[in-house]
Amino acid sequence: MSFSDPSPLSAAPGASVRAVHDEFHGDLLEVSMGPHHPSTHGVFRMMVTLDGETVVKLKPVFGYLHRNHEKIGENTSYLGSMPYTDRLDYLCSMTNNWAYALAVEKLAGQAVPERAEYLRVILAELTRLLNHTCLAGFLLQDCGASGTPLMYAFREREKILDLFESLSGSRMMCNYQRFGGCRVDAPAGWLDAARALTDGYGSFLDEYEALLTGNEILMARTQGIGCLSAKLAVSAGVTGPLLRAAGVAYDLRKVDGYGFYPRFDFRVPLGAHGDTYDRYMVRVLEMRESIRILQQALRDIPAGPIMDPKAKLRGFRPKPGEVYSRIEGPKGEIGFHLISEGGPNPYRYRVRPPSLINLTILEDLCLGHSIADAVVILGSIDIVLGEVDR
Amino acid sequence: MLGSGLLQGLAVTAKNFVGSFHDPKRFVTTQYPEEKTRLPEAYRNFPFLVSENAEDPMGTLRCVACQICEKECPPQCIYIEKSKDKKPDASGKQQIYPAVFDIDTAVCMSCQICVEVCPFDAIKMDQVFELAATDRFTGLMLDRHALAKPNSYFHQLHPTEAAEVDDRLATERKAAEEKARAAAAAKAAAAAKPPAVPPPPPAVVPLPPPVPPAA
Amino acid sequence: METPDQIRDRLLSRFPGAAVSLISNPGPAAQHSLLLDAADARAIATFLRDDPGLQLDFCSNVTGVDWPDREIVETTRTSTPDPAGGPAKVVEQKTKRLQPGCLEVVYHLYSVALLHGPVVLRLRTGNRSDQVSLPSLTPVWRACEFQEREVFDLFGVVFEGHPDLRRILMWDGFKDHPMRKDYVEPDDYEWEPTPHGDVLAKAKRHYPTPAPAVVKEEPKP
Amino acid sequence: MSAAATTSESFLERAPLLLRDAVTGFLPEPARWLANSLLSIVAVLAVFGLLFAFLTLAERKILGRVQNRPGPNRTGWFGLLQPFADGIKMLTKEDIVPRAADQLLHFLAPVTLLALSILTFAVIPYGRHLVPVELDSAVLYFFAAGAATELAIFMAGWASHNKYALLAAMRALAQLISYELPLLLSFVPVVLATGTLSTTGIVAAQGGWKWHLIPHWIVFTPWGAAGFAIFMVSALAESNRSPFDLPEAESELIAGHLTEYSGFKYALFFMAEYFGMCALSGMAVTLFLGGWQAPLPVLEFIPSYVWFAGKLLTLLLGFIWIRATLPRLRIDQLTRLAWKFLVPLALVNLGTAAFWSLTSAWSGPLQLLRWAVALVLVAGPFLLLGRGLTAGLGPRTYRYA
Repeated sequence: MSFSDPSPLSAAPGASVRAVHDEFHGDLLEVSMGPHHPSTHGVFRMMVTLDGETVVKLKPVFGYLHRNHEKIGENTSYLGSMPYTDRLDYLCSMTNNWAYALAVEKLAGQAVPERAEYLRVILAELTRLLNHTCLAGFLLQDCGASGTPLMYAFREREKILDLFESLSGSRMMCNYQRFGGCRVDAPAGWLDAARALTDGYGSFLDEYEALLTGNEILMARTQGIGCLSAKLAVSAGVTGPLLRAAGVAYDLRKVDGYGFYPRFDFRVPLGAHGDTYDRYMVRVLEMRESIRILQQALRDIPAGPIMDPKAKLRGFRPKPGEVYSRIEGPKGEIGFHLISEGGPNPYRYRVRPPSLINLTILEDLCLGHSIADAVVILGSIDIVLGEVDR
Repeated sequence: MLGSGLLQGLAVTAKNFVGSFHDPKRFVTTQYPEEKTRLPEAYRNFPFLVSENAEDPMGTLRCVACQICEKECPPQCIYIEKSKDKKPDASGKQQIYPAVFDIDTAVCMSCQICVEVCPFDAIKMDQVFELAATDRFTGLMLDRHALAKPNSYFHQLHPTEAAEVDDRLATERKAAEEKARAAAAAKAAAAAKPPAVPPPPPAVVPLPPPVPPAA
Repeated sequence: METPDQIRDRLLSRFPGAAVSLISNPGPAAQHSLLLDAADARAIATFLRDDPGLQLDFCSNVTGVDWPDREIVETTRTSTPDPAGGPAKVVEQKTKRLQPGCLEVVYHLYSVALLHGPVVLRLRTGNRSDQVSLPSLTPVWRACEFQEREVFDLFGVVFEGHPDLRRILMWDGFKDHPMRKDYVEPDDYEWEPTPHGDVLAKAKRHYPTPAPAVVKEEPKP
Repeated sequence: MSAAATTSESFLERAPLLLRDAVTGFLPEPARWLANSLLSIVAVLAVFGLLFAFLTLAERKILGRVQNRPGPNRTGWFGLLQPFADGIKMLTKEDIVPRAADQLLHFLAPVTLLALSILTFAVIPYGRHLVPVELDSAVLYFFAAGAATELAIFMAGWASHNKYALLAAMRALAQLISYELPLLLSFVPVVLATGTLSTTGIVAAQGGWKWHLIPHWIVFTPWGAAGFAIFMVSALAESNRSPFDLPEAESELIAGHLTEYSGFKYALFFMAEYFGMCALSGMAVTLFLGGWQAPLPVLEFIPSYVWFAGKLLTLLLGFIWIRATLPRLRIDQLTRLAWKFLVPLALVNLGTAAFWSLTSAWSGPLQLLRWAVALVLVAGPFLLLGRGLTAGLGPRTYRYA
């Protein structure tokens, strides 16, 4: 006897419609969840076919926030796309900035000063803290908590956003990284504020975990729900905490070693079941590792310039070439594919959106579970519609 | 045991309930219209045009209508028309000035790229965020009169950056003046004419109160 | 990891009839790519995924690139030596050549098992109008499912063998493919009257006269 | 209200009766009965109406404080006028009825729900002399009226002609029927022990103190404590409160059976939910917490209705606290909790209560044995069933790459 019965239906794609259809099993109910549903994280829509409350078919529908980001990128200068990357995954503008800056730097063969690399690592890890904290809050909101975990998460997120604001001038649309460095240096006292935040974050996590991690209702709602196998995860291009929750050790910070990550000592937590609880816990553990990286980076950050002196702000025209560059964003692998023909605008500007590609497996995860679980599974995938729809 | 996790959670919420009455670390709310948080110096919202003199903002705009910001602006919210004539700028040099300089703040996304690309330090970011208009087509379109703010205002908003900019501009101007003087002296020596009178330095204006740009 | 050259050679020996060519990347990133022909693409992709030396099990990124028809002006210089011993006479001859356009689909592959990559695959359609179908690689990598749909939606490449090829970002009734270079925006949007001349002119066309109740979508000419 | 107020009691204790007599005393006898009844109704509605208003405010305030924010504080002093502002807002909002809805049922559902939940207030003894209707089978009446509210919720879900509302209606039926059973089973031992179905009788049976210290409340017996816990969990479910707020599960079903309701009908649903919560808490106080009895003899000078109100508010705050903390269960887990955990527990509890009343004569070392056996009978099934319920769940350890 347990809270979570094994799913009665096979989760193979294609086996999505119930075979039995007789007088004992009534009609299927087709529900269009979204785009204005409280827990579809924006304007996401799921066409769900229900047998009772069990999901037998689920088709994600999106594009309600589509603005053709890539076309805009092709019609704007390299620099002009930078503020637009803030608006992809609007919770994680710093990592989006970094991914784009890194791609352009690879395209143009630019170097980045040491202090800027450290700042980038610090900002990326702060972003990871911010994103994972928010995710835990949203996930619990999807589980039906009355806002309490979300409010605690937002209370802490606010502190990180204040840091971003005093550094970049904006809380969410940071537009901070530049090709060859960062825009401005950290103001006086900023690093100390970041240290204070980092040191206090662990105790917040402890309290947060006391509220949630041992909670029987949360465990009943998430353990054994939406199991993702490692094989499917890799094949479906799932990245980030989802992939690691499925037990695959693939963290680009370790694999590609971009930035200065090889200089820091941190571990990559792995899940064993690939279920919603693992996805939640892997993120919590990742936050603890992020705190370690932050402590090291804030300890070691050197003084020096933050911008490559050779970097050009105006009239930036990389030589013809092509690059695909990726970093480990909080939601997964965020990549930029750029083709330059020597002009001021990229010929092709492509964003690899982790949120969108992680949604590939949504139906596989939800089949056979109830509609309440579908909402929680969607929450655990962690999407931001600004990135899914672009 | 069943329920221990739930009790633990209840203890956490009880702690927060009590904590919100005495612990400012937990109770972080700012009662907005009455209290305001201090904006960090780096905070940016919408651009404004720097003028040297508060008395005559249109006459002392640093902007020379080079249109770089118009070209670089990602959402294309800036519209500039160059003047037909030239006016002396703050250092007395004859310059083209913007006959029209409009920023559509409904379109502007506060990215600061115009500020970064401006070679004349003529456009900077404002910190006024309480902008509301009943008509988005007119109320949010700011023309150069609404956009012009004196340099002293810039000093108020971003003291560090403004001091740097002033230093840089002063050295640039000095260099330019010396060059002009040398050229003039050379010319005078050549033509045996009296040298031109150097232009007066910009007047120091008292700090005016910040004015919201929205009309 | 093997270099793209080695991979190409191995592919050519494994698939003797296939046309695999190396496209070099002149940029500093030097991510060279392999151009496959459509007929063997899926077999080669499966091989790349399953080959123990490569194990490219993770298809990170799928994207399209539109290459419209281009007129390429080639200048050939012929210098004829002056028999009189003076400076050589240089004759510049300009030839115009029409490079036919195509739609290109680029796959960036990595290996999660062996932690290497990227291997870049490219597929090209015959032209941009009627021969726009390519084999879908979704059966090889599930990751291509949404991304190929996106390429279909935005570029108009038809993927054969894709399980669920529908528009993904644009709505179902939409006609054109917005990411193509020659895409013309239909004039049916709510324009913000920004001060820019052309936009303002457009805005004035739409405001203050109310927009017509039924907005007709203008197909691309 | 019972008329037998003796003059030996304090003035405050008699104050409500004196007030009533002052209003209706001049009327002839038959009319006086009618007037007294009407007065009781008015008093109950006024008190609980106000309680509802301020309970919504208190809930928002407490939720706010738990979440480290101030809660509503703009309308009036500390936001005290917020409920009235909300009421005006609800009244002035447009009442939207979907075209496809069953107009009559759509209208009737909130009315029925509210009427039925008000009916339950009739038999709760609010004080020594304050029980609106003396019924011999008051407890049965209470649960009958309470159970009928399910009909109204189903009515709302069905009549809305909305898929979410329909799902919510089905959930509500499953949930409420499942939880009727543990709810009823949990108070049967009380009836067994007190030998009466009358609420005043049950409260009277809990009077007195042991060693002038421990009140004879039922909650202070092992089976009473277990019964109280079962009753409160079932009451949470019966009143659709978090973590059992499945019918209106906001994150899944938008607003469940309330999806198609707006304006004052929506407010009526809310009112009914809070009335249900108050009534069930009031019944819990009556059955387990000694009703209006003071906890200590020295505190008896405080009027009985104040004690009742205090206990009621404590329970209501508990409801709010739980809501602020816990996430929601899934419908199958919810019904499983009822059928496989609470119902067996309540049945065992019935046996424990029987054992307890059979051994009431035991004293000395036998008294200790009696406590030990009863505690084992309560804790054993709880641990066993609880282990079964959480089988396969638990904290995990994680490895690192």
